Amino acid sequence: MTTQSPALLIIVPLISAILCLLLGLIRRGLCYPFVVAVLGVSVILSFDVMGTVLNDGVIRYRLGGWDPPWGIEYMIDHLNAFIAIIIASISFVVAIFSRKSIEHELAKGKIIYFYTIYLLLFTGLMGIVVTGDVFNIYVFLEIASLAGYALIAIGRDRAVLASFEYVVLGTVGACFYLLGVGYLYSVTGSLNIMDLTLRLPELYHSKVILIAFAFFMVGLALKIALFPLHVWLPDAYTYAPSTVSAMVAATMTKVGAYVMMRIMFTLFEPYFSIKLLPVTTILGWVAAAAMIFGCIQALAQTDFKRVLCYILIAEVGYIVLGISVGNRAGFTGAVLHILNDAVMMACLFMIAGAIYYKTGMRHIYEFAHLHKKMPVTVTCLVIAAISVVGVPPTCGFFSKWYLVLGAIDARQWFFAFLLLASSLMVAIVFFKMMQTIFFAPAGESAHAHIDEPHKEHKHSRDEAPASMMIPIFIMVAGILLLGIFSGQIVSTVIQFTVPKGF
Amino acid sequence: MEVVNSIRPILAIGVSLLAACLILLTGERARNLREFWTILAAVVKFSIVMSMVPFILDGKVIEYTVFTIAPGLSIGFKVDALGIFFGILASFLWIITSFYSIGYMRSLNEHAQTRYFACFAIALSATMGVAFSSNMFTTFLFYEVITVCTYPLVAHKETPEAIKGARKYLTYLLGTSIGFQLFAIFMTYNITGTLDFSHQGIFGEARGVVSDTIIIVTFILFMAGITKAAMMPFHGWLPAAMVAPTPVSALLHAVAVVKTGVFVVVKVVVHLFGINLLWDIGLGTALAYFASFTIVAASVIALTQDNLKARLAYSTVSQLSYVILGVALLTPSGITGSIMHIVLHAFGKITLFFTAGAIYVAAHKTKVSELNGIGRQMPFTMAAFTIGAFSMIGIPPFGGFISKWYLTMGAIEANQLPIILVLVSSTILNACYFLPIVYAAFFKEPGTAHHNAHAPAHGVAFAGSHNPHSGHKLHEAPAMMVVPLMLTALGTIVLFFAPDFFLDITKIALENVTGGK
Amino acid sequence: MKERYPDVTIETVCRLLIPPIQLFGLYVIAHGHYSPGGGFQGGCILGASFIMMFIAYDIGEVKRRMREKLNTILCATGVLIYAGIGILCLVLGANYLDYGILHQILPAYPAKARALGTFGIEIGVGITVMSVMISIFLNIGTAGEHEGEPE
Amino acid sequence: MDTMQFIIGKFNYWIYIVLMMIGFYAMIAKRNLVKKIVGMNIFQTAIILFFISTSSKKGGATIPIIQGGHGDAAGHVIDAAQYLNPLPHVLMLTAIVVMVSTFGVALALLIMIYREYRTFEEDEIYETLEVMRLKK
Amino acid sequence: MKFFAFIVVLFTGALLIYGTVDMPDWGDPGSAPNSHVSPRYIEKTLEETATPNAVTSVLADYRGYDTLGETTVIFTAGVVCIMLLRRFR
Amino acid sequence: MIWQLDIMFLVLVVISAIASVNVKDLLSSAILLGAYSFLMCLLWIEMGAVDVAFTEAAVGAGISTAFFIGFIFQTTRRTKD
Repeated sequence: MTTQSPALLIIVPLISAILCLLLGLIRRGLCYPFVVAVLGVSVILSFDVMGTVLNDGVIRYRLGGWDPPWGIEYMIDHLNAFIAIIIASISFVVAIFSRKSIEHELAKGKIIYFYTIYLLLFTGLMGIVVTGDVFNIYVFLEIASLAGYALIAIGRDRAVLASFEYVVLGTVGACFYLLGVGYLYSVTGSLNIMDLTLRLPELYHSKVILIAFAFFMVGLALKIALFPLHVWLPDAYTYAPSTVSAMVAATMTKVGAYVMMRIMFTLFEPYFSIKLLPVTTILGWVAAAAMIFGCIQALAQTDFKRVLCYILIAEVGYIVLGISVGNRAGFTGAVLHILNDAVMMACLFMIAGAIYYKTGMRHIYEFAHLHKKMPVTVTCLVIAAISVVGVPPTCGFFSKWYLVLGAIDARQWFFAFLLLASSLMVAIVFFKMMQTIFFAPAGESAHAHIDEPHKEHKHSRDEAPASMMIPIFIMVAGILLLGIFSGQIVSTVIQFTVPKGF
Repeated sequence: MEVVNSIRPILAIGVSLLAACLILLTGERARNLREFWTILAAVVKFSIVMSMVPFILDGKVIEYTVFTIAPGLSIGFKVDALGIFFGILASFLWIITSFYSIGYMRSLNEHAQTRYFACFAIALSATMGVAFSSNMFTTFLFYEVITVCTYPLVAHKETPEAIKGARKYLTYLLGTSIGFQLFAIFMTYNITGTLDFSHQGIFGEARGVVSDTIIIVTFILFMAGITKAAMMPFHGWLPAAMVAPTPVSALLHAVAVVKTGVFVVVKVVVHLFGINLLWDIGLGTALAYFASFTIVAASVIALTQDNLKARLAYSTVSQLSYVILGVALLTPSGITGSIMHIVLHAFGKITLFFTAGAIYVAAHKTKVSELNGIGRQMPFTMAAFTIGAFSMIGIPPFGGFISKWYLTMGAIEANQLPIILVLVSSTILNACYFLPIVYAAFFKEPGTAHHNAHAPAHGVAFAGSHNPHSGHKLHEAPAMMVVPLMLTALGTIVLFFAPDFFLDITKIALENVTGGK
Repeated sequence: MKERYPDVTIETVCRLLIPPIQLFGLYVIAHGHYSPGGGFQGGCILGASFIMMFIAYDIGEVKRRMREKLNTILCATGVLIYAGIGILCLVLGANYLDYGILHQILPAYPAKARALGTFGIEIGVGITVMSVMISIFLNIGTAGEHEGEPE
Repeated sequence: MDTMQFIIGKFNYWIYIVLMMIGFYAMIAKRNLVKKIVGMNIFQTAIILFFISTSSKKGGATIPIIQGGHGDAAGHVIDAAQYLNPLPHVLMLTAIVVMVSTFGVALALLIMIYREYRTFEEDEIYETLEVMRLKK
Repeated sequence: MKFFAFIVVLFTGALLIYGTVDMPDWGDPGSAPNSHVSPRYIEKTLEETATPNAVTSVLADYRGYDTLGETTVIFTAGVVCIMLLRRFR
Repeated sequence: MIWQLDIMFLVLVVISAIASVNVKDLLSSAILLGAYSFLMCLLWIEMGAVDVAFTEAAVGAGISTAFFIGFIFQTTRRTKD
């Protein structure tokens, strides 16, 4: 079991996706419990892999029994295993959430296909995370992207248009990535990450490598919606179904950021990415711009999910900033922030979904006196918001802590300042929201829709069903516990993920 | 120094958190039970705090680390003399304020009382947290908790004005503490690798490793960040926060919140930087002059205020700077004075706020100019006001005198004659803005009271009629309110005659700081 | 393409061509080891034959030959065959997709077992590609508006 | 001479790059959504062409199917220089599949867009959206 | 807009062309792709997989996992098209 | 490998790509895209990548074009650029 669990990490969801389709053809109701069960197994598997990595060091699993440069291998170190756990756990929790929400937002016949594609999305993300082969990353990136396009397209309003935009830009990103692979291949002849790591240093001054690196970066920046290339994200994640927003927002960008880390610091050595090229400087400024831009845009929005989208853009900025400062603390912060941000974003988007499910409200100005109707949800919202703002003891603080320390270590005072400034702006965003919820004068929200049915019974308590609340609780508990145990997380896992050159 | 491991600090903090939960669960259905929780928690908290006093008086320190996040970065508690001092003060006054707020809230029949009491309890927890924190990080954490959970209290009325004031409050407090204080914490951690308070100051040990410029910058950032102390450029939130119900102003904005601010200043000055270091660099003097400016300027502004609570607020701004001034003098007497001033000002100012609230409840008056002759309607209240005012000014048989005495001594020890001048002029200014009120209340004829229509209509008046026109009949606030304010007024007198208990603790604190010299 | 083409020429030509095309598709799948081709190309050709049927007759004919549900099941079966062979290797004690181990259950030496395993997955790929091509074309070519049970 | 050598050695790549740029331009500049997809196809194909070109070998190399390989003739030594590099071919088979899958999904999305807006012109779609927004 | 796009495209193209400068010449038999990993595929395909077509052996065996991914992509596309387009009652 | 053919195909490929992007009719665009794919396929055969060429012939020139035409029949062939 243990020796094969890296392979099972992919096989289980992949085969389950197929079986889910077949099961659904027999009985539609079976899909949901099946998906939840499978994702539960995946969570266990990912922890198992993590345990192996912690005990025995890096896992190198040779697929098909071929030796690495010829065959494909999984290369799982602490970083992969960590991200894998995040992906699996988030998918699991969001899957629990999906039941009512999907029944609410989707035609009945589509549910089985939805769950199939959900599992395929998970497979794709997991595949990206565990593999140790640059071309294989591309293949699984495409699986995840195709599934993502489809899941976004089944949303409401302009979802299809947004999804199409995502298709175009996502393909450009993937193509750029593929071009990078091609350029790399044309001078090294290898696709395996470890093999490339050995072969690249002598070529560091080659122009081909330079261009390959640039295209990798631009392609991935498109995929993770880094600031100037973020245009597809807000629409896509806003109009997607709530479940999908929660899943995709929490995992897709994180996986992209992971690949970015891999390429910058494993495929190329930190020496190349930091010393030889001004990449980190450029990335740092771009990330800083992303943070500020995301927060400012978030301030201007009224649609709750759109606010979250722009905050997500800012959070991507945080992660990239952590990568780009190029020191231990910064990198730790980036990795920790991947975890925290995944949990926070999943939580917030699920809360948005729960509110939408129960009241049909999407805009913040409609939320007045929501706490009387859904007190528990609002409490969770408050905790998640506090975490996003970065108030201790929630988890959001600790990643920012390391990020700021990293920025200060790198003597980038301005970045440190921007980090704090953007936290403040996020605080204003959520503060506005809270003010509407708790203190809106009675009837202020009436200017939106005066005679909607939910107005009548708005003071009677009416929470979302348990299948939605339990995942939210799990995530809120996660926010608090990850905050408390972030020291342990850093000392047991994250400190080993820091690349050697730091 | 002996270290005792005990979870008592956590209990002291947790009890009111628990109370908050119970209050929320009980809700509006059983009001008596809900308020019983508040009072029970207050009493329990006070007794827990008091149970720690013997250790402190023995020269021991109670420590408890909850968990460690990174080396030098943990959430932990350490009860030393300074902390216990502040803890006793806050938890004792909470008991009194609890009674007072019950009277206040019920007489005015306020809405959302559950939220009010719950937030109050959380705020007290956080205050304890700040008092007992063993490092800058824990301090910061609870500091933010105070800010966030007092926001609903300030915005309690939910009128546009209240929300605007509350927003200003939050903007100032969160903005500066994240923008400056957190930044300073980061720099501190980056420079020294730890945030734990040490009695000699952690920067003192890092001296020589980093340049003085960086230390100065960090210090300034800290000072700018600790806005809760309402130092002059960042004082604006305090008058704005006066839209809150009076008990909130009384306990939080005269004691808990603002005192947390000055308490953090004291801690930063003596435990983070260390007296010796500041003395060497000369930052103390700069801070002292800075505080002096605040003292005078705020007093002058207070003179111009007609709203009673606003006048009290500016008075608070001015008085808080006394504390900072005392610490900034960096002399034993100065520090004693400032620590004593924390408690003495607290008793005095809480009395004054309580009276303001009582006047509002009984007569619905908020302006100074309307108070003519009110002393005849509300003799007990106004007597307490007078005592409080005298204590503020620093007239001998009242507590305020002691701290001013020590402060003056400190200034003399530090050879800072201008500071003495400041103290004197401020005393005169204090008299100028308090005594007219007293005079008007007792000796002026009541004018045309145009607020009688708003007099409380639900028959809670303590004694007397609903007709303020008669002017001579007693028209006090409910006993629930008058008794607490009498108690605190009494407290100021008692403290003048028996300050030994607090002075003992102060002495221990001083020994810790100066290394027993 | 909504109404049926009344053109007898197209119908006849297609009727003549479809069987050889399908046969060729099978040949391409099967002969992938020795000549250009393999599961993917063969699957495409098989799919193309059904598309041709769609063009020559109408959607009803295609659905009569290949019911939609069957198509979906085939679509899943192909991947299942592929992954299943991998699992088989796993069960037999080797790494995932390591067909060499199949010599334990096949009458062949390891290299030959690999070839046979490869052949198995080519079939899987072929099935999937064929049915996916049919399903995409059915849905795009009719904008999803065709009659009948969707499941 | 060196320049000539250089151009002869590299001009193939340049034409691929020109192709890519045509596709890329269509993707980002064309206002018609279908044209974007056409551009996407061209872009991807050009990348595939680029990959294939990395496998090319001058000097008489043939297609990567081992001659005389029929019937278990494992044993005789095979010279790698005689055959083309199969790896890029394999990668590009995968890439083609990805390409056609993306193409199919994109077309499906376009049909959904057409159902809703009855046009593929970006500006007309935005006009419709604006009208819808104002109506609301 | 179109002009801006044109600039972006030209810039990208220029970057790509700049990158080709250090690339091995077209069809160079000694280039890295031709000499590093791939020779083994050609030399050992018969011996190790009994498949003369090296492309097939690499596709389905050496890099079989890629092909599994590829098949999954196709499968995904099929399911996606059904889900997006098929009208359900 | 015959370099004349090589050059010819390359030029034709570029021409058909430009034409397919610029032609003001989607059906023509589809057909030109098919032609482009087929030329590409010839180019690959000429380069020796027979498998890829086979696939491209089946997919790019065959199935893709069929998809595209079916799609255009379902929607519209109108385009402004």
